Order: sequence, then structure tokens, then C-alpha cells
Amino acid sequence: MTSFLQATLYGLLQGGLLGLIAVGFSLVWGVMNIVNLAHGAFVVLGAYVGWQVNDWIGLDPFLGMFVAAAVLFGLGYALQRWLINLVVNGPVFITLLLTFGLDLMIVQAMNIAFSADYRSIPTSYAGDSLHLGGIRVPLGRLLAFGVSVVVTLALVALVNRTRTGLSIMATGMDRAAARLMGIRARHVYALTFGIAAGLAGMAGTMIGTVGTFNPAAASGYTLLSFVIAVLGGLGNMYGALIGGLVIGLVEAWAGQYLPGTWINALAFLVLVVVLIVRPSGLVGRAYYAARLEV
Amino acid sequence: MTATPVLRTEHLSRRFGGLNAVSDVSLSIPEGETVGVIGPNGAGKSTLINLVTGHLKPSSGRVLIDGRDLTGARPWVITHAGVARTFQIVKPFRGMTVRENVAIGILYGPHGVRRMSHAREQATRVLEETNLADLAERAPGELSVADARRLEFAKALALRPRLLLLDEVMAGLRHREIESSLELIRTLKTRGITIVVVEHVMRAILAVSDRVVVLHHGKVLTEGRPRDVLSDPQVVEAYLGHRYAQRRTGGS
Amino acid sequence: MACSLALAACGSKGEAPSGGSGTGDTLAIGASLSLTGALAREGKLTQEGYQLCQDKVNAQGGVPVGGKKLKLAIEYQDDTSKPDTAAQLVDQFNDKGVKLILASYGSANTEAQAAVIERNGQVMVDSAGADNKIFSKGYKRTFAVLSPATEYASSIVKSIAELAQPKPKSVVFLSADDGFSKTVTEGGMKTAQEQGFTVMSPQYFKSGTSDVSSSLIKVKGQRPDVIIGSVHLVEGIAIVKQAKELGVVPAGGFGETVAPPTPDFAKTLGAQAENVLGSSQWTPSTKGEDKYFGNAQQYTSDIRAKFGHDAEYHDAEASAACLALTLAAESAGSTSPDKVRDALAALDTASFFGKIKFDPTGQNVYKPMSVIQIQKGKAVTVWPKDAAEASFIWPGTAS
Amino acid sequence: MMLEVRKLSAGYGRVQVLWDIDLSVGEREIVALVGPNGAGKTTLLRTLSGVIRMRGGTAEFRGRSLGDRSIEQIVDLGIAHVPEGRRLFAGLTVRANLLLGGWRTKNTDLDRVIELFPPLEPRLEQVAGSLSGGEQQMCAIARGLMSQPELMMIDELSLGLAPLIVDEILARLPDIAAAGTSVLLVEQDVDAALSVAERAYVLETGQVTLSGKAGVLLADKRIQESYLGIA
Amino acid sequence: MAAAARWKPLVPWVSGVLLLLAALGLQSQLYSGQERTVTAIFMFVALAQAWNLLGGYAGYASFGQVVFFGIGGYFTAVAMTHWHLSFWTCLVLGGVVAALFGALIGMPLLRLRGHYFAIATLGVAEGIREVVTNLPGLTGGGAGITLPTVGDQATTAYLGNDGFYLLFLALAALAVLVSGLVAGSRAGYALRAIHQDEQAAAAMGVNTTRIKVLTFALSGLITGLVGATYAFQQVTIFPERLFDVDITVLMVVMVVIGGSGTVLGPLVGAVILQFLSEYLRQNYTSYHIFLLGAIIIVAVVLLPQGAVNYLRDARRTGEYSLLANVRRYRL
Repeated sequence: MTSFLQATLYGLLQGGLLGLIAVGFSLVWGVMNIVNLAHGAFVVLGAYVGWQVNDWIGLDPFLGMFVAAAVLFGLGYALQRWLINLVVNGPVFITLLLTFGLDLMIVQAMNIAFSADYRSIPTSYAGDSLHLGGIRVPLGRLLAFGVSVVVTLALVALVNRTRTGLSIMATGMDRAAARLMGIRARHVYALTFGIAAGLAGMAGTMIGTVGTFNPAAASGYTLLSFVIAVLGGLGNMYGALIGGLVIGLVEAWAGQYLPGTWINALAFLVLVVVLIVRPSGLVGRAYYAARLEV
Repeated sequence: MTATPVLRTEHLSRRFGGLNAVSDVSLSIPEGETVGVIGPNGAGKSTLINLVTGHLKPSSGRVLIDGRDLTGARPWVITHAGVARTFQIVKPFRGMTVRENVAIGILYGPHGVRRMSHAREQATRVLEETNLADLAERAPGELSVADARRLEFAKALALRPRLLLLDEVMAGLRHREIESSLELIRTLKTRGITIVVVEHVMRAILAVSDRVVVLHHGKVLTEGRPRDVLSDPQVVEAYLGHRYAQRRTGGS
Repeated sequence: MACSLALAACGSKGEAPSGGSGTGDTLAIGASLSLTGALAREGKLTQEGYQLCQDKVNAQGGVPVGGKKLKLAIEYQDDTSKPDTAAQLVDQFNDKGVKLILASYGSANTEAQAAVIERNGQVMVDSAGADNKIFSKGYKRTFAVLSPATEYASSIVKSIAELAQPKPKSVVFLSADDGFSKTVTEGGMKTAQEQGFTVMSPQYFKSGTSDVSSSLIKVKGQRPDVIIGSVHLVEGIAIVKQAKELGVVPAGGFGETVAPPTPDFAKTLGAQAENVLGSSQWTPSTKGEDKYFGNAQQYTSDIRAKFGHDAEYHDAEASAACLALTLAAESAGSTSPDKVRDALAALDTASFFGKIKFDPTGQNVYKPMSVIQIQKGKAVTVWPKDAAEASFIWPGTAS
Repeated sequence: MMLEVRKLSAGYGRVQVLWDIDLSVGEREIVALVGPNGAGKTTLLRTLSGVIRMRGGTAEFRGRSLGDRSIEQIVDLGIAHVPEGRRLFAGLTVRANLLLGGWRTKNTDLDRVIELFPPLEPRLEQVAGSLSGGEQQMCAIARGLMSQPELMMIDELSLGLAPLIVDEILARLPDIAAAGTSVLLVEQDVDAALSVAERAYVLETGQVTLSGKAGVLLADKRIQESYLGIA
Repeated sequence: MAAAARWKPLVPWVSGVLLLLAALGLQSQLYSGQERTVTAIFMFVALAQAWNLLGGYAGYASFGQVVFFGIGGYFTAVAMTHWHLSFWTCLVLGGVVAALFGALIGMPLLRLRGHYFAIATLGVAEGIREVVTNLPGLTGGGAGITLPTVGDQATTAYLGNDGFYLLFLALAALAVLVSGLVAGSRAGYALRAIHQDEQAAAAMGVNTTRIKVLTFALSGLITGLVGATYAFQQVTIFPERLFDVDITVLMVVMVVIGGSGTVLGPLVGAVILQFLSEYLRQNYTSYHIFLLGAIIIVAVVLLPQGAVNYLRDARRTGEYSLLANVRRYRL
């Protein structure tokens, strides 16, 4: 029983972090219909930024993540504004291909700049745990989980309660109509991509704090985001968090009851079944589902 | 007229969430008849066509084609049973020529022609019939609105259907173009094809329908001979509005 | 058109294959490296090792072969961490007449290369493909300077059995699911049983993962005295980090094959790394010396001088492979691949890397693995006793 | 004149759609642009609102050229475009749709448009996609008005609507014009358009073939034959 | 003129055969490393063509296409090792098994569209890789499996570089031929119709489910054959390589760069990209991937419709300007 509870708790904490990794990916996909294959590279780049400011001035990663968010926001904004916007009206797979190229460039650039060594952002407390009966609650992961939840709530508030958010939603639903409202679509797209990259940067710093990273980890995060975004459902701002929690829990539980590494197979089985049964995702909204009427 | 009706729907219903798009519609259309279906936007006209042609599954009720129960059958099964339709929003296959658009129906329709050369020949014949022969090698994107509507028509005819469902084929056409479409429908009528015309353009309904069905909020409001239906006060109230009534009394 | 494309693609522009390796005053050696992709970190270290070897040998005027001193000329190519590319590179070297090959990093790449080497009649010295499986196929032209995979965990078990007081009773293996790690685990479990430990059933996780929490939660309830990870760096760090988070504290301690000897391990984990045992192909206290590198101490300072970081065993094994090839060419007195092969088979020499001598399958079973322990943030050799720099701290988890 | 279009030409890709269009709209005026589908009416509106680049001629709004301005900048000048097919943000509430209409001018006052289209009031929190066709058109026009434009261009107001509803919505246009927003109404239902407009232009195959007072055009024989079905 | 028009349809066939003949002699002119480079190009021509069948013609982009490659390869490895079948039997059976698998997963998955189909197929591929990894008794698991190629265990003599060159050439030719036949056939019409509007295609009597599933299976068959051959060529295979997402991504990149939905596009894309990445890798060892990424980005921005489609359109309209191309798709 203890190990079940422990696994559940750990899975939840892990899942929150996974959600933070995927939330930007889901946003970009939902709003612009761009599948950003460079998302994982943004995550890892964010981890390097957090690591670098820690290395230079000893900035705590929970503050450093804001630096990472700012840097990645700028990069994301610029990339969308002056590069991806050039092909955004093209056939669907064009943007996919473009971000694939970006991914190659960013990963190799990190390889050259930071080497392929594994890094971790050191803190004095992230490895400690709270004791809760027989269960351990790792502090760093708990904080990272808190960040994930807060960030998700903040994103929801941004989208639902602010002018900027409204313009993002509207542009995502019908860009042409949004422009007729006077909304600067190029700017809104860049903003959306920037926000997504910024969130990826935050997630990266969190990963760097509770785990390790190197440039080669990028593609794994992209793949994970893909899975989580679909599981959660596009267009729902809580989707990524829920998708992340589902994956975290499924993996934690399966890890306790399945032999070997069958848990990895299970995660994908869940994904495929969800897609077939409920293609709009676990919490997806009907109007997005309409994109793929049976 | 004692023969099995070509199309028969029994208590056909379809709900979307809480909305009853089509509810309890029972129709019987005998061979050779032309039936007009009118109703305000959202009355369920297009949904009805989609239910009959298998593009939507009914929530309840049955669809019988020539007496065969084809409720919920996939679209191509319905097509192979001799039913063809047009779409309210034209759906040409871009990236293919006009001739190829029509050839698909010949290749895959109920009379499935396998040889490509035969298909092309037959497509040419259909295009001649619909006055599109000159445009055979054009891309659908280059067609005018009227020609695009005619292509929609031609694609349906390529299937050599026994029952033809026309979903607003005259929307957006000008007077002369409507006349030529009506001419085409009359020709088809003389060939004994059963036709259902869903239309906003009143004149068209009046000109070709043997019978008119009025849908309102998914239900059959009334049905009968065109002139009778159009002067039905219920219909005027729900749908036509008095400007129409004025013009009718003043104009004709 | 296809023809011209293909020729251009290969960049050799009609250079004719020659009978031997190198022309004139150089000894040409081909090295396929994982400079990009999943193994880029290790690939880079391997390249450093080869590079230092070339510098050292050439600083002495080159390799004396048949009365002439030949300068080493190592050509590097990137195999992008993919076995098929690694194999293809061997063919491409062969096209250019390069018959002497230094292997890529990792067992999968090396295994793919070994088959091609055999077919082409080239000779390869393997610096980092430790999986015993490579040497069970009857290949005659691949020689590994490093101890085989079965020794990795096994040496840790032996050190514990010999030095640990109180002697632990039970041991569990946490293993990555790739071929190399599984071979390591099998070797370790066999030794543990022979030494009389209770060996619990091993837990596997996905190779390259940074989340091993499931395995840890499962073994927590079994209360093993020793947890041994058959891992690479990333999984090794994850075990220690997450064990701390989850309160998994074995009564004895942790051992983790190749992760602890890597400086990143202690750097990343800080105090958590303290007292973790690891096994290493080489440490700066390894005994023995040779004419190019001197002893292990000198080797360490040379690496530091040239590349600015402490020597890792990946550097050393790469340099050792290059050294073996160089010495074999010298003793063969020829650059002909067949003669170099025979010389390698007969090679028996001391070096900064320890003894280099190959058994009939091509493995260097004569060199022991060293066991290191992280003490005060540094990896120090604690076993075998004759090379120990510090005493064995046990239980490792007490502090 | 508020809007002055001179010798305007435009098109898509290699196809020219509009030739030498002259058109003007005055203060508080309702002007209809009628003609068959495919004549270029929608193209003209799209050109004026900056969706399509003009190829020749000029278009000036209060003396400022529209030619080199982007869609967004033209909105800033005070021109609202209610597009064909309404293009509501189907997944957002009616309220959000209306607020988006006032996005650029930061106008959040819904009272005026609700007064104009009372059926919208009970629907404010409903998702726009769930409205009936008529309500959607009202919402679209109301959304256009939210930016408090000086000129509103409405494309195919009657599309897909029952005649009764069309009449109801058209009846609001004079109020809108009287309140200071001129209307350029594109319609293929000539009868409906001419019943509210003061002046009208007839566009056929990309050229203006007739123009003048609505009453005069209604009596024109060519119009009666081609568009009103009166033989 | 009339005569020229009559011969025009034959031009692709004649040039195809000539190209094939040229390629047939080429292997004797190449060193083994070069030969492998060209062999890899052939392999990717076949893979890109296979992906294009469903992804290009019908617009159903499978992001798990590599699953067929893996299944073909692992079937061959397992059957040769455990059941001692000859490679040729395994090749055929491996292809068939991959095709059957395609039909099986196609039935539920082909109801999904766009990105959803892409991610579902990706999930299947990743899942199958895990299954293969977790059956060490049969597949060798993560440790890989070595096909018997030497000694009395070998059921078929190793083909050597020339042998694989010819075999991959044959597979590439087969894939191009299949693609060409499909393009001009009844099925090609149906697939292109599905790409444009699936509902309308169904209304025209096209049994869209059947044609999609069959095409997916056909695409799986070719990919499976390539995978089987690749496994034999590599001798030792590992799950992470045989089910490598990168292989799928390469197929997509090649098709899109060359021009999707055409016969020539995947061929051109595969040759260009494979050649280019090989050239860069050999000449810019430490930053070749950076350059490749940059080149892909430039290509995508300047030629978003793919090289073949661009040239075709440009020839028709006389508009060769790349800037006009950019203007078309930018926001």
C-alpha cells in the first residue's frame, strides 16, 4: 500500500512537470496549427539558460526560470515573427518541416556551445524530501509541480481574462476574421510562439533542477509533448496539465505492476486508444473535435 | 404508384447535443417524382440529405431506398444503391481537372467502369450534357460560381443515379443560369429520375416540383402541391415573410 | 548523372585504394566517432583520446615502421551515433585505402563495424565496445583494449565481498535495458551468487531515461543491503537523486558501474554522490607505463593541459586503443593490415592503461577493472588493493 | 464623400477580377452593391479592407489612401468589414465576439448594439456557434459596430437566411446609418438590398454597369429582368 | 507535333528504364563506401515512395511509417535466427506481415485525420518498438539480434555490397513503378479525391475506408520489404534503430522537399537530401547537422510546395521567381 501511494504521489508530481513541458507545444498547435518539432530543443535550451545564470551568478533556478522564460520568449517571438510567418499559410507539413530544421540547428548549436556533457542545476534543497507517514515528498519536484500548476492557471487567466488572451483565442479560431477586428495577426502569432517558448524555457529549468539534461534529450521532450498534447486535447488550456498527469500516473502505476519496461509500451497503448475512442482528447472541446469528423 | 417508393424515411431523427436538427420526418417519394424541400436556415434540410446519403447517422428512424433498409449505411453504399447528391458548399476535387472530377463518379459509381479510357469517354459525354465540355481540362479553381455549381451537378450525374438529391444547386446563380439549371432538371425528370430539390430560390421550387415539403425546426410543417403550400398562412408566417407575399401578389 | 552524384557524394574523387595504410611518411588511421546524436558526449572524449595519442606519437617523430618513422594521421568522421552509419564509414575508409581503424563509441556501433572490418580485411582496435557479444562471433580482426562488460559490475561485487565490513547479505541490480547494460548485469549477478549474496530479481528501465522511480519504489520494500546499477551516466545520476527523494537507503551502499568515474557524476550530485562505488576501465592510479604516454599520472596531466578537464576513462581507453595499434604496427614492421593484425594478436605490453594483451577472441581479459569510490567529491581508487589510493568506506550510506 | 474609389482594379494570382471600379459612399449613407455571384462584389470589399492588394486605381477614405495599408491599419481608419459567411468566432461566447469587435478601439460598451439587436441579449453567454443563422448575422453586424466605425461594409447579409429574417435585419440598417455609420451593403438579393439603400451600384463581370438612386434602379427594366425575376 | 504528343506518355517510362540501366552498371564503378552511399539513397527512394502513396496522394501523413520497416526487419531477423528460413522467404513474408499489420491498424486509425492520424501512427510505432524491446527471448530485446550470416547457421549467404546495391535498387525501382501505376490508375483518382475532400469522394461512390486501408497496406508492404533487406544488410539490428522516428521524419522531409503527391517528388527529394546530408557529414564533420538544418529551412521557405511541383507550376505559368513563391504563403 505504501509503495502504491508513493508511486501515485511520485507519478502525480512527475506528471505535473510533464504537463509544463507540453503546455507550450499544445498552445502553438491549438492556436496556429503548427506542430513545433523544435519544442524539445526549446526546453533543453531553457535548461541551459537556467544553468548558465546559476553558474555565473549563483541564481536560484526558481528565479532563474524567469530569466530562461524571458530569453526563450524573445527567441520564440523572433523566430515566429521573421521566419515561421513566412510559410504559415503553406501546406500543413511545411511548418512541421521548418521546425524540424530549427530543431537540428538549435540542438547542434547547443552541442557546440555547451558540449554534450550532462548538466544539472545544483540547489541545496531540491533533493530533500518531506516525510508524510511512510511516504516521501521530494521537495524539488513538489516545487516544480507547484510551478506547473501556477503557470497553467496563469496561462488560463491570460487567455480567458485579458485582451491579449482574447486576441490569441480569436486569431487561433479564425485568423482572417481576427485581422478584420484590427488584431495584429503577425504579432499575435509571434506572441503565442514566444509564450510557448518561454513556458518551455521554464519547464527546462525545472528539469535541470530535479534531473539532468544534455542536448540529445531534446527529441524525447518533443515526442512527449506530442503525446501529452493529444491526450489532454488541443485548445483546452488545462489539457496539457491533465495529459501530463495521466501519463505520469499511468507510468507510475504500470511501473509497479508490470515487469520490465512494458510500461513504455503501455503509455503508447493508452495514447492510441484515447485517440480512437475520444479523438478530441480527454478534455478536448467539441469545436476542435469537429476538425476530424469521422 | 403502388410500386415501392424510391426513397422512404420513417420517423427519421437526428440530434446534435440538445438540438433536434431533424425530428420524426417520414417521407415517401415514389419513382419519377420531383419533390421540393424548403424551410428556413437551420430547419434541417441539409441534415436530412446527410442522413439519407449516409454522411450522418440517424439518432432514430429508418431510411429505405427501393425498400432496402439502408439506415446508417456508409455513403458509398448509398451511392451504389443509385442515389447521388450535390453539396450545398461545392466540393470539387482541386488539383484534378474538371473531366477527372467527373470521371471519379464513373469509375467508382454504381456502374463502376474499370477502364480509364472508357471512363474518360463517358465523362466527356456527361460534360457535354451539362455544358461543361469546353472546360474539361480546366482546374476547378478557375471556374466561375455558376460553372462550379454545374460541375457539382455533373459529378452527381456521372453516377447515373435513380434518385438525385440537389442541395441548393441554384444558390448564387443569376436568372439566366437558374433557367439553364431548371432546364437540366426537367430533362432529368423526363428520363424518369426521382429528384429531391432543396432550395431557397422559390422560383425553382415552383417550376419543377410536383410536391413541396416545408421543414421547420426539423419537423415537417406542411406538404402538398407547390401553389397550395406557398399560400399556406403557416408557411408565410414562419418562413417567407410579408415582403415576399407582397411581391407575389403585386408581381405575378 | 547518378554516377557523378555518387562520386561527389563520397568526396574521394577517384583516389585509388592502395595496398597498405598510408603513403610516404604517414600512417593513416580511420576513426569513426559519434560527434552528434545520443553518444556525442562520449564521442567527443573518444576523439580527445585519439587526438592526444596522435600528438604524443608524432612528438616523438612518429611510429618507427620498417626503419622509417611514420607520422600518425587520424581521419575523423561523424557516425551520428548510428550503427549503420558507423559501418558505412568503415567501408568509406576502405575506399580510401585506410585499413587501420579505431572504433566508434559504444557496443552497438562497434558491433556493426566489426562485421564490415572482417569482410574488408581491415583491422580495428576497439576502445569502447565492451559487450562480450561482439567477441562471441568468431571475428578475427577486432581487438578491444578494455575489459569486457561482464567485469563492470562483477568487479564492484568483488570489492564489496573483499572489503566491506560488515559484509552485506543481499544485493539487487537496477539495469538499463540495452545490450551492454544487460550483459553487465548478468556478469554481476553471477559473481554475486558465487560470493554468497542473496541476489534479488533485477529491475530494468529504459536505457537513457532520467526517471527510475518505479524501479526504486519496487526495491524499497525489499530492503536490499546493496543496490548496484548497470547504467550509463544519466541513469546513474537518476538512481542516486531519486533514491534520495524517495528515501531508498540501503544498509550498505550504492554501486554504479560507469557513472561515478565520470566527473559530471560528482559535479551534478554534489554531496549525494559521496561514497558511491563505481567501476572504471582506468583510473589515474592505474599501474604501468609506456614510451608515449608515460604513466597514468602523466596521462592525466597531459589531458588536463590539452583539453582543460580531468581525464576520464573514455579518454584513456581511446588513447590506449590508438597506442595498441601504433605499437602493433611498430612490432609488425609493416602497415599491412594482415601483419598488423598478427602483431596485435601477439601484443603483450604494459602501458599507462595497464596491461594490454588480447585473448584469442580479441578481448583484453588480462587487465583488471578498478573500483573507485566518490570520497570528498573525487573519485579515488579503492580496489584492487595494490592500486588503492584510499581506504574503502563502508557502509557508504552511513554519513 | 467619405469613401472615394477611382479606377480600381484587383484580382487573385494571375486572374484579374475587377476593372476600373468607380464608387463612393457618403456620410450616413446606405449604399448597395448588387450583382450576380462571381461578379467581383466580395473581391471589391476584400480589396477595400486590405485582404487583397489593389493593382491599379485609388481608394481613399477621408482623404487617406487605402492602397498601401494592411488589413489592421484599415480597421484603425474606422472601416469595419462584416465578411461573407459571417466568420464569427464559433467557439467563443457572443459577449467575447462583441468584445473582439471593439478590440482595436478598446470599446467594451455592449449596450448600444444590444439595443439595436435585442435578440442577442439573452444569448450573450452562449457560444456563438450555437446561434441560429439570423442571430449569427446580427452578432456579426453588432461585432462590426463595436469598433464604432465610420463605414461598415457588409458582405452578403442575406446568405442562407430566410426572407423574414433578412427583412428584420435590414430594417436595422437605417438606424445604424443615422447614428453615424455609413453602410456599404453587398447583396445578391437585389430586391432586399434596394429596399433599404439610398443609392446602388450594379457590378457585373468585374465592372460597374449601372448605378444611381435605388428607386430608379428598381424601376429599371434590365434590373427587373435580370435580378427580380419579373418578366 | 502529333507524333510528339503520341510519344509523350512514354517519356517517363523510357527515361525510367534508362536511369535503371545506368544504375545497374554503376556498382562496378564504385568503391564500397560510395556504393553504400548510393545504396542508402536507393533505400530512401523506396521508403519515400512508400510514404508518398498514402501521405502524398491521399494526404494521410503517417508518422509511424517506420513501424513497417521495423516489423519487416525484425520478422526477417527472428525467422532467420529461430526458424532457419532463407532470407528470400523472410523478405517476402516480412513484407506481407508488414502489409497485414498495416491493414490491421489501418482500420481503426484511418478514421482519424491530419495530425491525429500522424500522432496515432507514431504511438503505434513507439509502442511496437517497446514490445520488441520487451521480448528478449524472441527478438534479443535491447541487446539486439544478430542474423545468421556466417557458418552453418547462415541460411542464405551474405549478399555483400554489390548484392545489397542491386536489391535496394530493385526495391527502389519497384517503389517508383508502383507509385507511377497508382498515380495513373483508378485508385490514384480515388486517393487524390480523398485528399481534396473525403466526404465528396465517398458521395462519388469511393469506398474510402477500403482504399485507404489497402493503400496503407501497400505502403506497409514496400516499407516492410525495405526493412527486411536493411536488417540483413546490417546483420545486427537494434530496436531503437529499426523503429527510429528519424527514419520516418526523413521520409516525410524527402517527400515534402521533392514534392508530395507526385511520382518524381519522393525520388528527387530522397536523392537530394541523402546526397546532401552525406556530403555535409563528410566535409563539415563538427557542424554538418547545423548546416543541414539551415538548408532545410531555406528550402522550405523558398520552395514550400516542393521542387517538382515548383518546377511544374513555374513551367506552366512562367513564374519562376522564388520571391513570388514566398509571398504566396507568408502571413
